[in-house]
Parts: sequence; structure tokens; C-alpha cells
Amino acid sequence: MSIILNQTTRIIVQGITGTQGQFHTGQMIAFGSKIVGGVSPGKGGQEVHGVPVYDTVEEAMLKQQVDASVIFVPAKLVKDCALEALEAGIKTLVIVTEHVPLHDTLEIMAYAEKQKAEIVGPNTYGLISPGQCKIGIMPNNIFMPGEVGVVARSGTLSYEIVYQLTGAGVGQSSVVGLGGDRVVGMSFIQVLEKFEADPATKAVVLVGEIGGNAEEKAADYIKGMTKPVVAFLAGKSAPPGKRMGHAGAIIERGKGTFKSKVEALTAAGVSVANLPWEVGPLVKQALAQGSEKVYG
Amino acid sequence: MSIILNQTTRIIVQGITGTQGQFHTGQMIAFGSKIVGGVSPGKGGQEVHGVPVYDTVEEAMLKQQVDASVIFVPAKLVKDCALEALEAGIKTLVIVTEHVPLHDTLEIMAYAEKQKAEIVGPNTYGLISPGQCKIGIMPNNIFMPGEVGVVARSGTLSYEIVYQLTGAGVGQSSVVGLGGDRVVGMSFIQVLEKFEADPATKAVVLVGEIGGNAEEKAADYIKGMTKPVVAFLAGKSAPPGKRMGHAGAIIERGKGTFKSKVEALTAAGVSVANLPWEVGPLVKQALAQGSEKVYG
Amino acid sequence: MKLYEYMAKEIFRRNGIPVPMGAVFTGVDGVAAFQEKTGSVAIKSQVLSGGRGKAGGIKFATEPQDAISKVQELLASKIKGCQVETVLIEEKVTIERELYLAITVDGSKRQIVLLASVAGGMDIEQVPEEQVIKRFIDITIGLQPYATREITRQMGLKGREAKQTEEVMLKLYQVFRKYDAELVEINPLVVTPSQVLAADGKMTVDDEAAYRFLPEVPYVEEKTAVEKKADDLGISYVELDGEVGVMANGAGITMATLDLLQHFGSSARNFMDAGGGSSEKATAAALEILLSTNPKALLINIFGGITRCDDVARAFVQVKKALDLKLPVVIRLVGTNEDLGTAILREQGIESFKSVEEAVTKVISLLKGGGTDVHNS
Amino acid sequence: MKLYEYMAKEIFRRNGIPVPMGAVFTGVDGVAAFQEKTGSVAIKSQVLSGGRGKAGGIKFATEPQDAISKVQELLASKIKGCQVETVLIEEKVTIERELYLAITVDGSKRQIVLLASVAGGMDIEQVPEEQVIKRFIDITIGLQPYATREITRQMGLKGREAKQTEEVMLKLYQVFRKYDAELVEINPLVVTPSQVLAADGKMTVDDEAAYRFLPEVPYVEEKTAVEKKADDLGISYVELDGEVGVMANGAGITMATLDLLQHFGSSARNFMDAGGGSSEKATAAALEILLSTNPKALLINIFGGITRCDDVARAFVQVKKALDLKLPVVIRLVGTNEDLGTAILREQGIESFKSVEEAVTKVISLLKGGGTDVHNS
Repeated sequence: MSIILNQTTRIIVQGITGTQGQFHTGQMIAFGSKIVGGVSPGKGGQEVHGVPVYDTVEEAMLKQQVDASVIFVPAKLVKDCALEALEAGIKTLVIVTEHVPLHDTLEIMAYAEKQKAEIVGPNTYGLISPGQCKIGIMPNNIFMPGEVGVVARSGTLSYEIVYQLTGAGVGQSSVVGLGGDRVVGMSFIQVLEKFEADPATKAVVLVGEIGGNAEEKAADYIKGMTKPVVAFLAGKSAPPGKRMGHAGAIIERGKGTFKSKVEALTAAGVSVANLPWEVGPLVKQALAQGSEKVYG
Repeated sequence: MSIILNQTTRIIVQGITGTQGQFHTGQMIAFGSKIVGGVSPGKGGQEVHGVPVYDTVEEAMLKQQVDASVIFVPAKLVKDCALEALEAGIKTLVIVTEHVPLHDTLEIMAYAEKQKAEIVGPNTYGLISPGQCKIGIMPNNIFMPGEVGVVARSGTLSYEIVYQLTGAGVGQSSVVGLGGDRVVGMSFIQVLEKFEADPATKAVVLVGEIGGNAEEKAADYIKGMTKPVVAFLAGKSAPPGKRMGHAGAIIERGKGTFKSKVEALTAAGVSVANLPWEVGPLVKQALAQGSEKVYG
Repeated sequence: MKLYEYMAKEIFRRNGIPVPMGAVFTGVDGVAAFQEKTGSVAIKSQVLSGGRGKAGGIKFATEPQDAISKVQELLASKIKGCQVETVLIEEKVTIERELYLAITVDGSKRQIVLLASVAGGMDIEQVPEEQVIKRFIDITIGLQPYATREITRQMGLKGREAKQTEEVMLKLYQVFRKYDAELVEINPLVVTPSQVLAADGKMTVDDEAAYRFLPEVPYVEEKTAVEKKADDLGISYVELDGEVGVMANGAGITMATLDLLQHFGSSARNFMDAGGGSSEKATAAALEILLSTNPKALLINIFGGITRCDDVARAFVQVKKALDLKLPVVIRLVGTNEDLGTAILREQGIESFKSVEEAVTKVISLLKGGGTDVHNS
Repeated sequence: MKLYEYMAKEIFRRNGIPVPMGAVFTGVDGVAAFQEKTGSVAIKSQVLSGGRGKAGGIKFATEPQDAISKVQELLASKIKGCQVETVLIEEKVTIERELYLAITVDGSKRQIVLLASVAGGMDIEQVPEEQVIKRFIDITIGLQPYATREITRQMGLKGREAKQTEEVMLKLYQVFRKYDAELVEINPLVVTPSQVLAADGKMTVDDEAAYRFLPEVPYVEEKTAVEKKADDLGISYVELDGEVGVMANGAGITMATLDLLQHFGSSARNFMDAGGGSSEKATAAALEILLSTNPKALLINIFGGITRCDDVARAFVQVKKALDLKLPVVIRLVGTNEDLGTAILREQGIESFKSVEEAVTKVISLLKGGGTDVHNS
């Protein structure tokens, strides 16, 4: 088991004939994901890695049963392609593309709410249920099936944490990258709810960073969770007031600081790791205690 | 019992300080409707017929429990006031105003769908549950409590039919005017569903007219109804191609003709009255047969 | 309000929809020069009714003199009863195929709908429904490029043809929204070797939004003088050719009244929905309009809701005094302030009916009986 | 991109938001004439940082000579480290009260939010949250008049004050949407005896939407030369003052790398998120940027996802050959095409790490040990 994705999830790739779309379609297939179609206007009838290409999402859905779509098109075209997927009835949409204009994202989110669809991203590496399925651009070889759910705002940092987990022998049930933009679809809380409900997930790792108040809000939710949560946060050394890339690392009015996040999470019973390689041991410890709690 | 409205329905009036708003607030109160507040920007703190006036719908809803709102503001302001009611959480909205621009109506309907609210109108006389409550501008004295539901597209024609019913001793459970515009909120089918489900309604009268295909669609639904339906349709004598006011009476491509409507309704088991004063007798007959069917 | 083809095309052109090069003429001045510059031209009568092509309203010319005489011919003609007052002369374009495109509102779906077909041209109304693609548009997101791609895919268009048609759809939707249109239609949208362009253009704008029309929307008078007068009063009025002048309030009840007249063997001189909430003054003006068409009798059928019976009664008394009515008049009065209205009429010796059946049969019997105003007898 | 006050106000003015009469100066030419025409004036330094008033960046003058000398004074000054290059001189307005108005995006709600307060003015950041009205706006319907009425009601505004403030809100929302803004802010929005006007103006536009900015949106350079060069390469780069030049891919891992350097007793010379999917060429350019700031050592921390390890390895080899690197460099390389990347480096005699812990501690030990490039030893 896992969240959102499993071995039966049927996926289409929007922008499948682009460089990134082609490369990652190959990678996803190699990982075992069921890629049932691709969309690329004007390229209908072609094939990419043996996957049929359609002109529109609607056409793809006429010819295939589809559960999820992943978007690789350039930033300017993301709004159009996302609305296309949503109108066609896609309920799980992963937007990998970065540099999507903020107002476009807001329009996408409003329409997704109307269509009752879930969006991961934009600017995400995607999500993965190791051993079953992945949607996105994460490297295939760092994951290991297991019982720890991972949710992260930042991309590469969550690879680092997963790498540490796998290195420590701690496998993952699912790993979700929320995306690095100021506005993204799925939130920490939505993913934590799924992990809480997933029988295959025994503990959760939250990977956060300075800026915004997503970690503080997550902490509120975690108070009511039955499963142990371990966190790692980046940005301890960041000087105030400097904007560090797209990371939402704007420190304003004393909110969103490293300190406020650590305090909120600690108060919610989360073990906050100081260093990336402490995450694995902390998770093992939490799982051991959890077993005691449940069975002991 | 009745549909949508009953003696506990708490109503606000948007545009209560205007001429129509004031007059019909008085009429509604005289009928027994619970008017708990009015809205008129800049007039907050005043009273109309003893009803407190607020500046905004949100303010009214902070201070009163509200189930429905009725709009009397000028056409140009309807969109703003309707969206205001919908955002504030009103779930039953009656728009009496006529001459609302079509595109404004479309925007209102899209937002109502999002907010899961029901709209009656625009360009409607409203709806009434005789003996209990009315929202709108219909004359108070022609209605009689009873067990026949009436639903109509046209305003005054439905007064005529109700007048005939009351004259024939046939009382009404609820009477709903859908509104005379090309695009209106509630449809024949939505009202028929409510009548079908309402234990107090034993038969239904549908008042239609040429133009559009609302009666044909209603006929499809009526096929599955357990309660008898009697119809009266206007426009038999209308010359093709002439637009008769706002009535949607544009006869196009052989659809929406008097003949096609009569055929569709008759095929669905509806008794179609030739003359307004035949409606009462037909309803009585249907009710008598209905009783036989059920109890005999 | 319906716009003439040349007006719709001017709006299309302003908004980036390609149209053939053309010019508008109300006489022959400049026709020869335009033809010489342009070469082969189409000369198109500007009328609001459909089926103009089949009615001979479009002619072609390749010589200046021929162009002039055909313009003269068209300007002297009537199309379906309408005098041609303007012609649009356009370059003749090379047609590879003719498509159909329209955007309007589907009342029962409460949504904007785009209609498209590869079977464009004169007989679009005969095209089977399955050959017309219907796509509903959520007004909150509007028509987006992806939807146009799906439409052209369903139409079977490819490459340039598809791309240019998608562009036109997006712009046509912008026009639809920007100008408060009820209908925009291009039939045919022609594919030429280099582009797709609107060879015809229809546009109906929503009169209710007239107060916010952009300045480039022209005013088109489509009504008779009497209809226009009624319109200014906020009254729906249509001239018919029967004998009884009818005034009622509400489109449905007015139609039903016309139906009753027909049912009992007479006919209506007009459709007049005096609307809800008409004041005494407006009612008087409406009555004057009715009388101006010389009906053989008048039937006033008022069911008071917003309209108050006393207003109607007072207005009738006023008009009756001012105009010294000689024709038979029957008044039916029920609803809001009914007693007040009935009393006002009775004071003037005028009887009114509560029953519509009695009122209709009465007016017919008066007509057949010879035309005196019984209410005053 | 943040706009200067005078730019934001020009956009406000174009879009119907009243602003004080004013003019922009980069020297004293015309200052006297403007002051004489206007009378009492405010002279405002144009800088992007907040708290300008408290930092002495705003002066007043009532005489031409005084205006000139104050302009000179400001143009010679720095505000929070930024040289003042432009001043905005404005008429002094009669202030009845100062309001606050802003529109931005609430990331956690995924919605646009309007903030309003009657406690506008210099200390808005100190105003308790309950005195700031927050209203979320559904982008599908936008800010509608009714919402502005509810906001002014909550603010306790009445009559003209309320109406004019509502107008400004509606226009400010239009500006927010039309210009792809991340933030528009008016603090204070001043109420004068006749109108409400934007006495200050802040506006930040979304760089990601730069391709569709309206022509009236000016370009503001806020970055150092090196940051700008990085920006052109699509790299997030911030100069810091530590000793180790850092390149990583992804903002989070870059921050974590900086945190590790600090944890182990060193510090970073910069933040550089080379992004996902960087090509070999872009990676080489990024490395050159790093070297241009003369760090004492380099730490390259690549976790390949879209970024491929072989691209980074090849780029490093290329830069190393071209520049004859003398400083210590530590490379950590895992993820996509890791084996390929490691092999390319090994061919050139360069060792790479898999463990970030080893890489960070290694670079620090090299720094402390004296600065040779161990990978080539």
C-alpha cells in the first residue's frame, strides 16, 4: 500500500515529445509506472518509448482509462494544459514545470477546487511509491520500499533525506514533493492526512525550510496524529531578509523563521533532526517506540 | 408541507429601501413571510416596515439567521448583489429584477453552482407556499393552500392559472415562477423533483410556453414521476419567427413549437389543457384517478 | 439587437479576426474604383434576415460597369420584404473549404456554447446535428486554447488550417464576451490557401447590456416606428395583422390571450406585453400606441402583480377622456389593488370583468355585433 | 521585481487611482520651478527598502532654495546602504486620516488576499493583527463592489470616505491582476478633505510573468552585477560574506549545505541554486560566477534529478582545464547518471564523494589545512 499512487495507476504525460517529457517518460517506464499515453498537440499518432501520443487530453481519455497526468510543458503553456487536464476529468495532476506565473497558478488552483482534483506542484519533482509507481523526475535508484512516508517542500533536499533513509536501511511507503513555489496545490496537511490513513505507513518524515508558515500549520495538524513524525528543516544559517531562490525564504515579521518552525514542530511532538544523517536514526527510534506503544 | 419555503423560512430583502423593495416587503410581511432584515448600502441602521436595514449581506447574516434572500435592486446592480448573497452563504436566492444582462446572469449561475446555491429567476415573480410564506411580488389574494404544486416559466400567466385553480377550489402546495429570461436558475425539472418528493403535493401543474426546449426536457423527467401532471401552454397562435417579448418565443429550426411541446408532454402522460379554465377540472380528475390508483 | 454583416465584420476585424478586404456603399459612388483596385468582387446586400444568398442578394462582378449595375440592381431590390439600403463589396477569395463557427448561449444548460462544423456554407441549418460539434464553455475560465485544439481535432482539421481556426475561435470568444453578445456566427469561415477568414458575419448583442456597450457598437433600428415607440416605453410590442388590439402584462399571459382570441374565432392586431410595474403614465402611452394601429376593438387583460390595477384603471380613464374612444373596449382586471381599479372604472361607468373567458367572448361578440363601447352604455 | 514608489504611482495613476501631483528628479534641474508651482512639497528618496521615513529619506520644503538643497542632500545620501539616485517631489496634501491597503497572495490559502486597516502610516508592521482586515478573493469572480463595501463597513468608514476607498480597492485589484503583481500596497492611503489618495505606493511584479508584462512596466535592477549574470543563466544566486563558494541544485539542499558549513565551523561565500536541468554549458558558466567572487574553497553538492551528474562532471572538467584552478574543490555527486559522472571525474583524476557529510567536513579540513586541490593530488 501507499498513498495516491500504486502499481495500477494509469498515467498520461502532457508534453511527452519535449526533451524532458521524453527522457522522464523513459525513466518512469523503467521504474515501472504505467504510462498509458502522452499528449502533444499536432503530434498525435506518434509514439514515445512505445507510448501512444494524442493531440489532446480528451482524446487520450477517450482511448485510455487514465487516473493521473503529469505536466512537462514550458511555463507559459502550463495554465492551458492544467485546465485541459482538469476539464477532461483528471483528478490527480502533477505539475513538474517551474517558473509558472503566480497568477496562472492561482487560476489553476481555483479551477482544481471546482473540479475536485488534487494537484501536486508546480515546480515539484513529483511523487513516488517505491516499488510500485512514480510520477515525476526523481532519480530512480535512491528509493527503497518501506513503511516511512516522506513529504517535502524542497526537491533535491528531499532526495538527500531519502538517500540518508535508504542508506540507513529505512524504506519509504510514498514520497511526495509539494513543489517549491509560493503557491502549490497539495499541502503538508493534505499529505499528512493521507499518510495517517495509510495502513502501510508507520512513520512520517517532514522536510521543510524557512519562509512561509506551512511547517507551523503542519505542526498544528500533527498534534492529532497517531503516527510518529520526524522533521528536517533547512535554512538555519540563512541571513534574514535575503531571498534565497524560489524557496519562499523571505523572512517577514518574525514569522517563518527557523526557530519558530522548530518550536512549533517540537511542541507538536515531532523529533527535529539537526543534521540530514540524523533523520534515519530518529525514524528508527520513533518506529521502535511506536511499536512499543502499540504492541507493548 | 411545501417545497423550498415554509413558515420558518427567514428572509432578507436586498434593495429594501427602493420603491419596489419597500412595497413588496410590506406585501410579504402581510402574507406572513418572516422578513428578518434588509440590505441597502449606506442605509444601514434604518428600518423598513419595522425590518432592520443593513449595509451588506454579510452584516445582515452576522446579526440574523438567514435562509433566503430576494433581490429587488436595479438590473445593473444585480450581479454584484447576487454574488454578494452567494459568497455570504445564501443557499436560496430569488432574483425578481428583470432586464439583467445575459452575461451577468451566466456569471451568477456559474458562481451559484460553485457555492451550491439555488437561484429562482431572474425576472421572476418568485415563489410561494400558500398559507405559509412567499418570496416575491405575486398578488397575495389569489392563492389558496392545498395539494397541487404549480411551476411556470411565465409570470402573469401563472397567476391566471392559479386564479383558475383557486376558482375551481383547487388549492396549491407551492407555486414557483422560474423567470422569463433566456437563462434562469431553477429549471422545470429541479422543481418537479421537489414536488415529486414533497408529501404535501399530490399533483403538479406545469405552465409553459413556446420557445426553447424546457418543456420537452421536463416531459422526459415526467415519464418517471409517480404524481399526475397537468400542463397549460401559451403561444399556440404565435406566428413563426416573430419574437414575442422576453418569452423565449423564437421559433427556430422546428424546435420549441407549440406542437412539439404538446406532443412531448402528452407522450409523457401529461394532460394538456386547451384553455386556462380547463386546468382546474383536469387537475381534479387527475387527483381522483390518482386516489383510485393508490387506494382503490 | 442584430448587427448588419458589415458591422459585425468591422468588429471582427478590430479584434483580429481576418475578414476579406471590403467597403460599404449606399450608392454607386466609388464602386467602379473599388472594383478596379480589387478585381473580382462579391456584392452583398446588407439585410438582417437569413437566406440572403438563395434570395439573390449576393452578386459577383469582374468589370467596373458590371459592378455598378449590380449595385444599382441590389439597392433597388427587396430581400424577404426588406429594402436593401446598403451593400458590402468584397474581394472574391479563393475557397478551399467552408467551415461553420458560432458562439451563443444554451439556456437549458445555462452555459455558453460554441458550435463548429466542417459543413459550413449556405445550408448549415440542414446539416444533421451529429455533424455540428457542440462545446460548452465554463464562463469562469472562458474558452482556453486547449478546448479549441479539441474542437479542431474533432473537426478533423490539421496543421495550419487547425491553428488558424483555433485562433479565430479564441478571438470570436473574446468578441462574444467583450460585446455582450447573444450570438456571434461566422458562416462560412473559409479556408483559403494562406489563411482562414470570416466570409460572412452575424452578431446579435444583448439589448439589456446596451448601457455598457463599447462605443464601436453601432445602433441598428430593426423595429417599425410603433414598435420603437413601444420599446422606448419598455414595452414588448409586435405588430400582427388581426382585428383586436390587445394589451396585457406579461409575455405568457399575452400569448395566452392571443391564443384565446384565435380559439374563439377572432385574431389579434398585435402582441403587447406592457410588462410588470408599468406606471399610470406608461400605461396611457401604451394605450395610445394600441389605438394608433386602428384596431377594431380593444382587449385589456391585466393580472396585477407588480402592475397595479388602479394604475391601469386611472390610465384607461385618462386616455378614454382624452381620445373620445369610439371602438369597443373590454377590460379584464384582477390582482393587486383589483378592488380599487374596479371602483375607479365603475365611477366612470365602465364595467370590468374578472373572468378572462367572459372578457374574450365579450370582445368577440361586440366585434360581431357592430362596435359600440358597451362599458359606457 | 520591486518597483520604485514613483513607478508604482505612475501605474496607479494610469489606472485611475488618485496620487498626489508629483515629479521625478535625478538632479536639481527644474526643482525650484516645480516647488514654486506646487508650494509646500515633500521630497522623497526613491529606494526599494522599507522604513525610509524613519531613516530620514523624506524631507519637506516650502522655498525653492530649500527644496534644491534638500534634493542635493538626499541625492548625496544612502538609505539602509543604498545610494539614493532619484527623488520624487510631491505636493504636500492635507491629511485627515491615514489608511492602509494592500493586495497580495496568501500561499497557504492559495488565494489572493486584500489587507486593509484604518491604522495606516509608518508603523503598520506594529499594528496588532486584529486591526488589519483580511479578505480572501476568489480569483474566478475577482474583487466585486460588494466585498469592498463589507471591508469599509468593517473599517468603520462612512459616506464619501467609504465610497472613494471602495473605488481605490477595486482599481488596486485591477492593477494587481493586470500587471501580474505579487504585491500592491498603499501605505498610507490618505483621506484629504476632497478625496482619498495614494500617498505612497509599493508594487512587486512576478518575474515569472515578465514575458507578458505590459509595456508600461519598467525594468528595475536590484541585483549586483554577479547576481544579474546568474539570473540571466536562470540561477538563483545571493552574495554572502563567508569563505566557501557553494554550488548546489535546489534551494532546499543549497540552504542545507550552507547550514552544514556553519554547523562544522565554516561559512558560505554565497547561495547558489543552479536549478534543475542545467546543461553542461550553464553549469560551466555557474562555476565561473562562483570563482569570480574569489572564495577560499569550492563545494559542489549535486543531487541529480533533472540535473544529470555527467553534465556537471563534464562542466567541471572543462572549467578546471580552462581556468587552471588553484583553490581546494570538493565535489559531492549522487543521483541521475551518478556512475557516469563519477567515471568522468575519475578519468581526470578527480575524486568525488557520495556522502554530503564527508564532502562538507573534507572542504573544511582542506581550508584549515591550507588550500590545495586534493582531487588532483
